[in-house]
Amino acid sequence: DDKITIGVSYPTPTHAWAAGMNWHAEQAEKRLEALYPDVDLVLVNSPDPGAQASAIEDLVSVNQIDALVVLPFESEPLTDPVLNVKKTGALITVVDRGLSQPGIEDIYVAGNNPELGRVSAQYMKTRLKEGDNIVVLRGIPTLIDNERFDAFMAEIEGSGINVLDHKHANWNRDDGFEVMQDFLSRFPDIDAVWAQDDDIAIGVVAALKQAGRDGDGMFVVGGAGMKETIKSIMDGDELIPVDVLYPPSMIATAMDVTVNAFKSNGPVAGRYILGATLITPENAADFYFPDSPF
Amino acid sequence: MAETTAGETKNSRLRNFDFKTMGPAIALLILCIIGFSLNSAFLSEGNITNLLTRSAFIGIIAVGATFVITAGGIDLSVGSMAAVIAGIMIIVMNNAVETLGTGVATVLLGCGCSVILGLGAGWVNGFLTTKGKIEAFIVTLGTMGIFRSLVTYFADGGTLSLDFDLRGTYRPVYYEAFFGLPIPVWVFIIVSIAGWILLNRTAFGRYCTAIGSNEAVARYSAIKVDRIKTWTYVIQGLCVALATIIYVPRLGSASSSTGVLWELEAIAAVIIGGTVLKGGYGRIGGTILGALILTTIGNILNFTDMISNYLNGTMQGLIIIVAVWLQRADWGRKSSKE
Amino acid sequence: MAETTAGETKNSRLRNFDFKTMGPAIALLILCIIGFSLNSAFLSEGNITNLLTRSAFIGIIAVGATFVITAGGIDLSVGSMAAVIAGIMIIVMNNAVETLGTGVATVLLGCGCSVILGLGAGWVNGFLTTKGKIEAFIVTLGTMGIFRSLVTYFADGGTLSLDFDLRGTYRPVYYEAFFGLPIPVWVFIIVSIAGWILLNRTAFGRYCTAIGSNEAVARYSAIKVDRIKTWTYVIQGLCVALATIIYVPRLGSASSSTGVLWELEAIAAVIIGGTVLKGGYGRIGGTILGALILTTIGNILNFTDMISNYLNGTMQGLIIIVAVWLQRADWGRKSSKE
Amino acid sequence: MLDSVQAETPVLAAERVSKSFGAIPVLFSVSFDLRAGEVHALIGENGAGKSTLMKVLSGFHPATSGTLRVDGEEVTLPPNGQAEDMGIVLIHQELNLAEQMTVEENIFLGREQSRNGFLDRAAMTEAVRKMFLDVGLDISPKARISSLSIAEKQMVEIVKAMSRNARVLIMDEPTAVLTEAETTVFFAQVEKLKAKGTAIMFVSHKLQEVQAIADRVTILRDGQWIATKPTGEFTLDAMAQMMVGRELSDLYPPMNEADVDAERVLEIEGLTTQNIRNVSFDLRKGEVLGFSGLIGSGRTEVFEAICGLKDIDSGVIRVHGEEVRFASVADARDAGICYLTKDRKEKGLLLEQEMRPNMTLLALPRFVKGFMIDRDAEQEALARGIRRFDIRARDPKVKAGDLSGGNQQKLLLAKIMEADPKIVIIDEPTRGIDVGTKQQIYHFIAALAAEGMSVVVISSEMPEIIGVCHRVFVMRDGQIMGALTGDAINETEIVRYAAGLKGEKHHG
Ligand SMILES: Nc1ncnc2c1ncn2[C@@H]1O[C@H](COP(=O)(O)OP(=O)(O)OP(=O)(O)O)[C@@H](O)[C@H]1O
Ligand SMILES: Nc1ncnc2c1ncn2[C@@H]1O[C@H](COP(=O)(O)OP(=O)(O)OP(=O)(O)O)[C@@H](O)[C@H]1O
Ligand SMILES: [Mg+2]
Ligand SMILES: [Mg+2]
Repeated sequence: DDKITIGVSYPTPTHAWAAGMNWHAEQAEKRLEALYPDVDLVLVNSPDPGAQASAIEDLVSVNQIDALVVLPFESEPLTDPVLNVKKTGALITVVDRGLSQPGIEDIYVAGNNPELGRVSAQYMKTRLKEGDNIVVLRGIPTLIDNERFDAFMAEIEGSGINVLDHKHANWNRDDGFEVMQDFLSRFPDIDAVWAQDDDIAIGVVAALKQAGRDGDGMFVVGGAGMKETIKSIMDGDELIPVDVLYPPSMIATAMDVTVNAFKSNGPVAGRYILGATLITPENAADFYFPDSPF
Repeated sequence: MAETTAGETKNSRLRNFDFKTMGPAIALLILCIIGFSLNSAFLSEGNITNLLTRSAFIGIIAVGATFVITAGGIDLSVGSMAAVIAGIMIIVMNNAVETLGTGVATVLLGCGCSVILGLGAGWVNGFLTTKGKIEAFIVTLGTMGIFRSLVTYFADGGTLSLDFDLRGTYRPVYYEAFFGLPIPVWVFIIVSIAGWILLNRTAFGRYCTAIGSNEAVARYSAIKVDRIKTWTYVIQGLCVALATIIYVPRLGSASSSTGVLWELEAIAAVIIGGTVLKGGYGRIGGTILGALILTTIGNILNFTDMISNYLNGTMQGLIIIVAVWLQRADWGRKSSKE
Repeated sequence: MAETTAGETKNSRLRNFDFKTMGPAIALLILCIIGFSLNSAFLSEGNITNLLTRSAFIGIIAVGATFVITAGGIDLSVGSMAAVIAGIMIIVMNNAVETLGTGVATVLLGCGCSVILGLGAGWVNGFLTTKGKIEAFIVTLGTMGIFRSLVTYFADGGTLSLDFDLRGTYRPVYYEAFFGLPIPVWVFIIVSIAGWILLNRTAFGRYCTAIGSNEAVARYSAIKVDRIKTWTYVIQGLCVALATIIYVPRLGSASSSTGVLWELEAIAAVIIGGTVLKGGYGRIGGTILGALILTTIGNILNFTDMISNYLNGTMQGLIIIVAVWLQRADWGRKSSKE
Repeated sequence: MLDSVQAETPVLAAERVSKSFGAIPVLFSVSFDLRAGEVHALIGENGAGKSTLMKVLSGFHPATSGTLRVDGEEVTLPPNGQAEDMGIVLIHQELNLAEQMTVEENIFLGREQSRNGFLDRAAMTEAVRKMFLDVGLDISPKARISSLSIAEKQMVEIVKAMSRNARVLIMDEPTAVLTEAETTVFFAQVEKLKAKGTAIMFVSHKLQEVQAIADRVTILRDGQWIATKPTGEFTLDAMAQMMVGRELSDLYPPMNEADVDAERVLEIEGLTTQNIRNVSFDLRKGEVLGFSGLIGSGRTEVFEAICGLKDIDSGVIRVHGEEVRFASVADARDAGICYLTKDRKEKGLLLEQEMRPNMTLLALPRFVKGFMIDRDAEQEALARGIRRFDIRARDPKVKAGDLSGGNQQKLLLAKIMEADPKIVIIDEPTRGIDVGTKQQIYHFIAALAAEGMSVVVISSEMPEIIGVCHRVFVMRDGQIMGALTGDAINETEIVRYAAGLKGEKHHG
């Protein structure tokens, strides 16, 4: 039959950002399937790289997809499975995390992880002076976390700002809370916190408030663009003055572009890199989507 | 897994026994000394309070797990159960805000809801294990998956957050202190005492031990084995519900990552405390120390940057093994022949 | 957890027994029918091949777990062990490329390295359990944390990837077929047969059963209990190594998320297959069916979008419970008294 | 023959062996020797140290002091049954089989026959089949141990030990759970081994057996060596007296006449379960009712069914005239009916627990004061039980599993009596009990009946049934074959019913 089947594969949402991504994917599926009756989008999510490889195999063997939109759990392990899909002649769109081998994907849509770290550090430098202390709460040990962290540290380097310590808080509120509690017990003088992620930031703020150390111009920088965070930036919160964008809607963008590749006449292949914009009270309104779960 | 208790002579058992009882306490003491020597802030009031409060979650759940394990069962679903209870509790409370307002009534409704869910979930585990005659491991592995995916479903993969105004009402349950101790610690203390009495001083506790030792003997001794076993899961569910009630006000949210691996932590606390995994011998006191040990390990690792972050798990694993080895090994006597 | 086998009369046990043996097969059959009715492509050659190949990892590991569990132990470290072995294997092979080139020699070196690591890791688990007299649950919970964090450390928090050229050499081990079956399936078949023979047709298998059944009896029969138990962990390690050897060419990389939860899957496969968690009764055939059942559940869920993705876990949990219940429940006779 | 044997050096000898468990001494400087081709019996009261001595002699326990000699040479025996390699085999008093494994697997455990590295299962199965044929045992080598009755398990143990071609065979109460018929078969095997020159050491509380089979007898009392003499130099009474250390009066109490008009406290009509068919009988107040029959005839199942331990297919149970169906042992207990299992290890006692929790487990609700267990009352109960049943534990905190076999049995009796039953069913009441205590137990049963309690005694020991019961039912193949009263209660009659030579389905 002449129906266009497009598989969309991404990790099972286990935190808010991914849930936002999932929400955007589902919205895009509904929108695109309504718009083009001959397009069928099949969304699958997987809890680990192996399962994602299996799911991609199943998309080929069962759904016989014409195109694959994939947000790889990790780059390396999924390179081969995606390459196999490529060999069936399907169009490949890769989202967010690049594959480890160039040239497999026809379309690439991504956020910018090093940029996120760099922008965060640049903001720190504008607010802090030499000799000020910050602590860093990192995500789950992964390439993404490394890219963000390394870029952040490179940017901070030489500014005279002390990074007292960095611990993994796994993009998780509970861990953010506990790690921050311990940082607070350990370091009497902290001027700012880079939490890297809005979920961690929520835990950090709770710990700060509990310890009563949320005054004195202390501030927290998260990341990703959670709607609650953006709202509080709009409201002029002192504790979380800014946020760095890492849009979960990138999957929808990728789906749009992929469908377009079948529907439009012009060439759509290429790379679409979304910026890591610094969200401040001035521009926050532009990034505020109250209906999204994230 | 209870190999150390088999085939030993009485004498060695008696001597071991004391060590077994003291073992977890000594391990905790050593940890505290290490923590203090790394950073004297370890023994600051604030840190001790944090430590105790954090232990409360795992500790309360582990008290329930002590009953299940003593009676020869196992419950892998507790972490997911906590997550789903927290999720439903938040949904219920958020919905009740319109009718009941943001006062204590809504919070009480949420707590009641949590207790009912805990009892119900525990009962389901118990029922499937006893009447369904399915291995506890399978039943609770299954419900673990079910609960976990339900909370993901309710939260749409993201996070369920408590109504902001309600959070103000509920917050003190986690953050306020009462006679110098945070409320979660009080709950932990009360649950521990109640658990200790129940296990060591009541017929129910005796029955749990008997069932874990030898189910046939228990049946021939007029013990309603299925009923008692079901009760252990119900108690476990209740403990999870209580832990959830003090967990929710902390950050006011629940997500699919809430309570991940709590089951392993709870079981580890129980076993570190000296309870025998195959059943028949349970120690609430040990369980509490086990929970404190586990929390302290995490706390200490946050207090030092000597160790690569990536190796936290290695340290944790090593410390757990060494802590248990310290209490299991035969000190001061030649090891019994294989 | 083995309550169904205790205290029954001879007659009912015999009847149950047949059902127990057939149970997993019937459960698998029902699953296949469901899969086929959802989508006829389920029984396509491609899908069947995918299914079998995927089952190979968990299946091979579960064969090892059958020995450990039959002898009354448990190994929670297998998933992390697979990750760390994969990681070290990749590092070794990448480094060997300079001297040995990207040919078969390097791959063989990697495989040899994997086997040695597997045997070594298994031996450590066994040694700590038997000579250290620490509960298997604690030992392997500890090594689970250690292995997991080591692979994170080696990968510096990211991913270790196999040299690209080497991947070409190694790739066929996963992707090529041999007499119509992919190589992983052949390995699975060979491991299964070897495991079956070892458990059912050698003295070693009997010793495992005897130790799991009653350690004192085994010891009194002059069986070297500690040595046999250690061997079960070593076998488990070897199985993990073999699974890793066929896993690495599939994804060509290892990271801290490799093999997460494989331990639970492997144990679940073993228990679904009819092996008793408390030891003393093991069935390799059942284990293999158990592994197939688990993989099929995941496969079927990828076949339909009737169910919200978030509820996959719910379906999985339900199916596991029902599959086991089908084989455990007493069909055609009144249940024996509690 | 005796003379020629005496000249040789003993195959196995203990010289001034002492053994303590921790601070608690159990054996005091005991000497013992065992010669090729003799049966040397060891007798003594429960807790005298017989099992302990046997374990020392076979390497399972190291002696605290003293020397062991094998063929005259001083040795230290290897632990954990490895002495088997030296030809010394022990049958433990407590059954020592892996329950989930098959008969064949158990018999060959630890010395499997292999061919090319693989088990030669056919050969082993065949060997087992042949051994069973020799001893006239009808068990499939493929049967699982858990499906066998206790007596069958014991026979498997015996066959297992015999199959090891031991030079020294040490048997701890092998006949305690056997019926006379099986004992006869067993003794025939012992004679064969003896003729082959095997040295056999053997414990029994059945003194007639000792007299029948043993060449020499050694008596232990309270861990002390009392005497070793050729069997011929003892009378039964002398043995009993030297064991117990006092004169023993009549073993059986005088039987007071049963009141035929007394109330029927228990009436069973047409009870049918998986293994029993249409069993009907009644029990009167103050009566001692015996249940006899061959092993596996279904006596146990009748009473397990009544007490809610087995499913009932059909039938009526009336207690004090009221129809009941107990869903659980607790219901039966609350109605005043208690069943004492014959399987003290698997169903009777928590071997890992101390005496106190074991003692009160069945009657625990009676020890609950308010919400908690009244530990003082428990302690009193323990003291009471120890006094009443003469439980001898040198250390009151000893685990039930470390009590001597006979004392475990007494603890079990005490446990049942704590529930204060109106109707008590005792399955094999004196299994493994010494003569002195046996006498006490028989008197105790008579006293219970005299007080108006009703007692059911299930026993494979014919003299016991004859000695204490007012009425006797004989079962065969799941059915009651006949009822005997008064003078009709004698061995010939019982055997004729039990063997199916007499009687048809008996109703009521
Ligand atoms: N492992 C042990 N630990 C402590 N005490 C023990 C142990 N084994 C035996 N005893 C004690 O040693 C004493 C002698 O026990 P033993 O089993 O030798 O008696 P026995 O003569 O075989 O009695 P029975 O006729 O009842 O079997 C008992 O008081 C018993 O409680
Ligand atoms: N024909 C049979 N088939 C299967 N199981 C049987 C059969 N007969 C008896 N059994 C089982 O074997 C066990 C022994 O039977 P039971 O205990 O009722 O006999 P008994 O007369 O008390 O013999 P024993 O002297 O062994 O105590 C019981 O659990 C019973 O259910
Ligand atoms: Mg669709
Ligand atoms: Mg004895």
